[in-house]
Amino acid sequence: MAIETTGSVSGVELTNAAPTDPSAFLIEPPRARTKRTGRKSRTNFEMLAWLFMRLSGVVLVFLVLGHLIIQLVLDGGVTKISFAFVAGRWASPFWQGWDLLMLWLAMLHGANGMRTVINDYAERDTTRFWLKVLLVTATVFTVLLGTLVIFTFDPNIS
Amino acid sequence: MSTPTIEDAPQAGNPHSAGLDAAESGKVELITITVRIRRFNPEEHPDAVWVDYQLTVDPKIRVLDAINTIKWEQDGTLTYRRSCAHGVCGSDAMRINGKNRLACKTLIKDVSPEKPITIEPIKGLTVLKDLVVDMDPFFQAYRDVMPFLITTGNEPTRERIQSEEDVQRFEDTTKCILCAACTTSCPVFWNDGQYFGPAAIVNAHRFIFDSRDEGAEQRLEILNDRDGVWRCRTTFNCTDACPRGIEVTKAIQEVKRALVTRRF
Amino acid sequence: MPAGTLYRGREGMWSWVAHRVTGVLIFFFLFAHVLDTALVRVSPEAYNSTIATYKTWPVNLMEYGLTAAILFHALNGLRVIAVDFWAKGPKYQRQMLWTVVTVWVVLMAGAFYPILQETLRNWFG
Amino acid sequence: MQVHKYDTVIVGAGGAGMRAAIESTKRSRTAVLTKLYPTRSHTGAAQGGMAAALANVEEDNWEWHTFDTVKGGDYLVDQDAAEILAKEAIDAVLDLEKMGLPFNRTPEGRIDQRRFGGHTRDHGKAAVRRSCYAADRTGHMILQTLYQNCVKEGVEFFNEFYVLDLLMADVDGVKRTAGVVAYELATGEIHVFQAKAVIFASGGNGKFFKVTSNAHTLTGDGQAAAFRRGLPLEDMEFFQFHPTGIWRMGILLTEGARGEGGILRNKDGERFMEKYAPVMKDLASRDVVSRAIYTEIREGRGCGLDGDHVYLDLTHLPPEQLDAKLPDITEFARTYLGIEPYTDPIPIQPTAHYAMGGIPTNVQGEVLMDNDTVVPGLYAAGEVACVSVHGANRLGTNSLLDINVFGRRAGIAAAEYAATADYVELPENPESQVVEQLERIRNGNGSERVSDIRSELQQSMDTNSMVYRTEATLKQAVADIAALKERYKHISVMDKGKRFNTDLLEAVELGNLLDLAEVTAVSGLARKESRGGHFREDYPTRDDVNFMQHTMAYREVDADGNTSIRLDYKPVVVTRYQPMERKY
Ligand SMILES: Cc1cc2nc3c(=O)[nH]c(=O)nc-3n(C[C@H](O)[C@H](O)[C@H](O)COP(=O)(O)OP(=O)(O)OC[C@H]3O[C@@H](n4cnc5c(N)ncnc54)[C@H](O)[C@@H]3O)c2cc1C
Ligand code: HEM
Ligand code: SF4
Ligand code: F3S
Ligand code: FES
Repeated sequence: MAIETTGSVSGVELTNAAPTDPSAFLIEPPRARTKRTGRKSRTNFEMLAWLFMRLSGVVLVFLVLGHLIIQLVLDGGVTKISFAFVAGRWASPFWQGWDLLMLWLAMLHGANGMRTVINDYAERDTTRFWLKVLLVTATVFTVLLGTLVIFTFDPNIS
Repeated sequence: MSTPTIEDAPQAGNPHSAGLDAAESGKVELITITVRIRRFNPEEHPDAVWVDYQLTVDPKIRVLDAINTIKWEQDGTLTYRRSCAHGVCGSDAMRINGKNRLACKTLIKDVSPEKPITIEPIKGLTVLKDLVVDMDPFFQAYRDVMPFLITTGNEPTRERIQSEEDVQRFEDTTKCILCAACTTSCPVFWNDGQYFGPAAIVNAHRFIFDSRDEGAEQRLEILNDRDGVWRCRTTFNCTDACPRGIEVTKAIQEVKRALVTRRF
Repeated sequence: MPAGTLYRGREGMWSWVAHRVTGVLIFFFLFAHVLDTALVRVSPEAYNSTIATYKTWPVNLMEYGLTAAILFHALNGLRVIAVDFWAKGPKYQRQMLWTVVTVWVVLMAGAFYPILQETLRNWFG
Repeated sequence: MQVHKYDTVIVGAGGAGMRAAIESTKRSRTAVLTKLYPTRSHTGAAQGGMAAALANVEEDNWEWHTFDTVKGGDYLVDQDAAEILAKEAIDAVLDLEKMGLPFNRTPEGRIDQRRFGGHTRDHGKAAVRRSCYAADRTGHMILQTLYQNCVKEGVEFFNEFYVLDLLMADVDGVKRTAGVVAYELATGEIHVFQAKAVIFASGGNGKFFKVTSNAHTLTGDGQAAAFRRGLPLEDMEFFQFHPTGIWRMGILLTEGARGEGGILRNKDGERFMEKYAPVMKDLASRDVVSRAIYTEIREGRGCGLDGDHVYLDLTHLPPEQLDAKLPDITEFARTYLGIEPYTDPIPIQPTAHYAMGGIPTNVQGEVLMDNDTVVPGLYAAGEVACVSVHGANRLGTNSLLDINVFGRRAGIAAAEYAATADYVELPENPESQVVEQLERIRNGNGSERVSDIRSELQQSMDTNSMVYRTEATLKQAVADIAALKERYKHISVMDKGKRFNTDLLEAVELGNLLDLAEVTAVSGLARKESRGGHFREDYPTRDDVNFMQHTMAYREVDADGNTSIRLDYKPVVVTRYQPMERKY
């Protein structure tokens, strides 16, 4: 159990008696950390993701808080929001750009955050995998849909 | 630093502070405490159970002393690890009143003895019996970061020269006693034991920032892994738990920044 | 089997729990929000009628909650970034958290009327 | 039962064991068996430093160091060994530095050195800075550094394996080493390790005292195993009492505290060491200081309500210096006494600290079965061994040195021996003695409790075999131990299981402590003189005519199976320094 071997165990005459303890009766953590020789990712994906969370976070502070102030606080709060209000805003490329950037950053930031959460809590590899498939699908769908809406918005639709 | 020579006149009757008087009075007001221990012995029962022990003790003793008293006088089957009894060997990390601590560095009076004192094994490692957990995954993560000095070229005949400032750069993380209090306080580690954990990172830090070492690049690469430093969510549980007062989170952040600056 | 006790983490742990919960919450909201906004491509009526439900008091209250979540997440996110990039960040993380909480409380108090004015007017005239 | 086969087996993963392992792993297939995870060995508790005449901060040389070691040991030191110790000290420190040990540095970036008790320039002229240190956690750094290098070298560890027996076999009339028997704590399984060479590095046995700086686990298992197999134990009556243990707890406050300028004071605030050691004062050797403290206490100048301790005063030192050089011990004072060493003196009393005696070896680390015959294949190093470089009293910082110098030597010697030697056939049922011992304890249903016997043993040793001893107290100790040994036959343990049965192991360890305490008391009773750590009030002077020799204690078993201790003596190796009166 507590034998620390680094090389291969070339133990001679290991008369391995049957283990004396019912190992089924251990209180085990979800997944024990195993010997991880030679598993190196050699990519910077995790680091870039980490950096992205921080960079996007900083930008989002302005975008999201600005958005909230405009939508919920300034002249009349939610009450003012209507098709016409949206139409008015998206007439300007500035607001189009704002919302587009916000959409992309927030979705990517949120999706990456959700990825972390899934990695943390999903216990089995298959569960992880399917949850991530779901996450990616939902994210791609939302981002594309949102982008489409912003660009193809037609104030004269009826 | 030079050692001042002191030939000062004897200070007749040192001024005594209240703290010293209290420490010296030797006056012992015994109190009765309840120690509630999460026991688990798979040879007898597949489930863990909470067991209460009552004992009368001097509140200034260590929690470890209380546990020893239980083992020696009430229940010899109680199992835990201990050795040095003064916080330098790292054997007796356990969860006392919900927090990771060393039982030998925690005094009864400091863990609200008026209520039952709960004691559980540290979290996230396989519990083998009572407070004894399987330390192998913990040491495996430690070994994985190459915790030894890596140098190239010929060894000097005398010592390597290193300034005191360069020593100070990593001094904090050399204090680690591998007690696992930090790693097993980390919420990320509890989720799945795959995260390297703060202790391994602390020990990597100890070498990455040692001016004599030339293996920083390799160690950083290892910690750049999916289960490396990037999993840390800065929850500071490790820093709060470290009995050696190591600024664990700070060390982790320094490793993260070293990884970032290395690339850009 | 009697469970172990809850780990008694301190500010750092609880702020992280809150950050995670708010993050997930916002993500799901954002998802819904993009969908409802997409209704502008369907017709003004469809959009306006959905938005109308936003103006009812339960949704209005949720909106306030959502703002609280976003605001906490944003402020604490800045704290996390400071911990990451400012050498003294880890040392002052606790003070920064209390600052975050204070600013958050102040801002949420400030946003109380503007966001909930509709509901408040309906209720109290 | 499992059988393993290794060239070299090392028992113990403290400083000595791991230093040996680093050498022997490079040269032979080595297994290290340790009852604790390596980094939990008590070497990690050492604080003050490691001596070496590096002369980094002031003039110094190994010859002075040799002299100090001999004088510190009250001339009971084998001088050839002391010379090796002092000479190889320099490389031992440099090797550790090269392995990565973060020593404190001088402004030039060299290894810094500080003063320590008994270390002098030019044969006692003044205190010299000889101790290389890393704050007040030198032992911790040594232990960590050695473990790190074991990881690097790929040393095979068997953690939480208790070695309980030494296997020897007669080959053509010569007793040779066959291996060891170990008990795996996790499973309760017995493992037999067949080995060509075995190195004992299992540390000290201070746990038979109550007030001690030693860990719960320092129970002398190695000494006891060798002793039971008929090997002698040398100089066991010499036990060092460190002057500054935390009052009543025994937790050590390093001598480095006095090296940094700390002062011992009695209840009148008087710096009493000036009376006892006019030159070295607080930095006289440990036996001298410990006796001085007890003299103060006995003469009514002790502090506190019971007048049973004195003060270690650090209050005049700048807080920055305390933080930089003595962070851990000041923290101990805060944690365990609740006092602030910046402003308050620390209550201290002498604490049982170090066994000068142990398994006799020569300078290669080879174990001796009598005054000069080597046991082929058996080695010992560290506190378990007696080379003897410490004689009657060890100088501070010489033990960390000892474990490195002689750990290395033993590692090399054992591996080289293993390279040429053959395995010795294991005896029939090699595990029988251990199995029988364990079963007896496990199945015992007597009414005696291990902890009661242990605490009575500790109490008796503290009362009768401490700093001051007399015929009467030692006789009392012998009698107490005999009675306790009788009671030990009727113990029972509560835990009958296999997995992590520490209850059982504590009982085994108590058996070892009883045996070793007996040897200590019996050896002390016979030594009718005062020398170093052994002070007899009834014979207060050193007697070089009769006792300038090492005690060798053997276990004798008569036809009826009764055991007794036979004492023999071995001459001291004297090369350069003739015994002189010892003054500090
Ligand atoms: C508090 C303190 C402070 C000290 N400070 C200093 C100092 O400043 N300078 C100095 O020079 N010296 C100092 N010393 C002395 C010195 O530290 C020790 O003598 C030395 O470290 C002993 O090392 P070791 O390797 O022989 O034994 P240890 O480090 O005690 O190691 C013993 C090893 O043996 C193993 N073991 C024991 N029994 C068994 C068994 N039955 N089966 C398997 N394995 C077993 C243990 O697991 C452990 O790994 C100090 C000692 C103490 C107690
Ligand atoms: C408003 C400005 C925002 C800032 C400053 C910000 C900042 C951060 C930061 C720094 C992290 C990383 C935390 C860590 O690594 O421990 C993070 C995580 C996260 N964020 Fe944001 N964020 C913002 C907005 C958002 C939005 C709009 C969403 C949702 C779409 C979101 C969802 C998440 C999620 C799900 C996580 C992962 C939480 C975790 O792993 O514990 N964030 N945020
Ligand atoms: S960093 Fe602190 S808590 Fe973690 S293992 Fe080291 S000493 Fe223990
Ligand atoms: S507890 Fe864990 S999340 Fe990071 S700050 Fe410490 S490693
Ligand atoms: S027993 Fe050594 S750290 Fe607590």
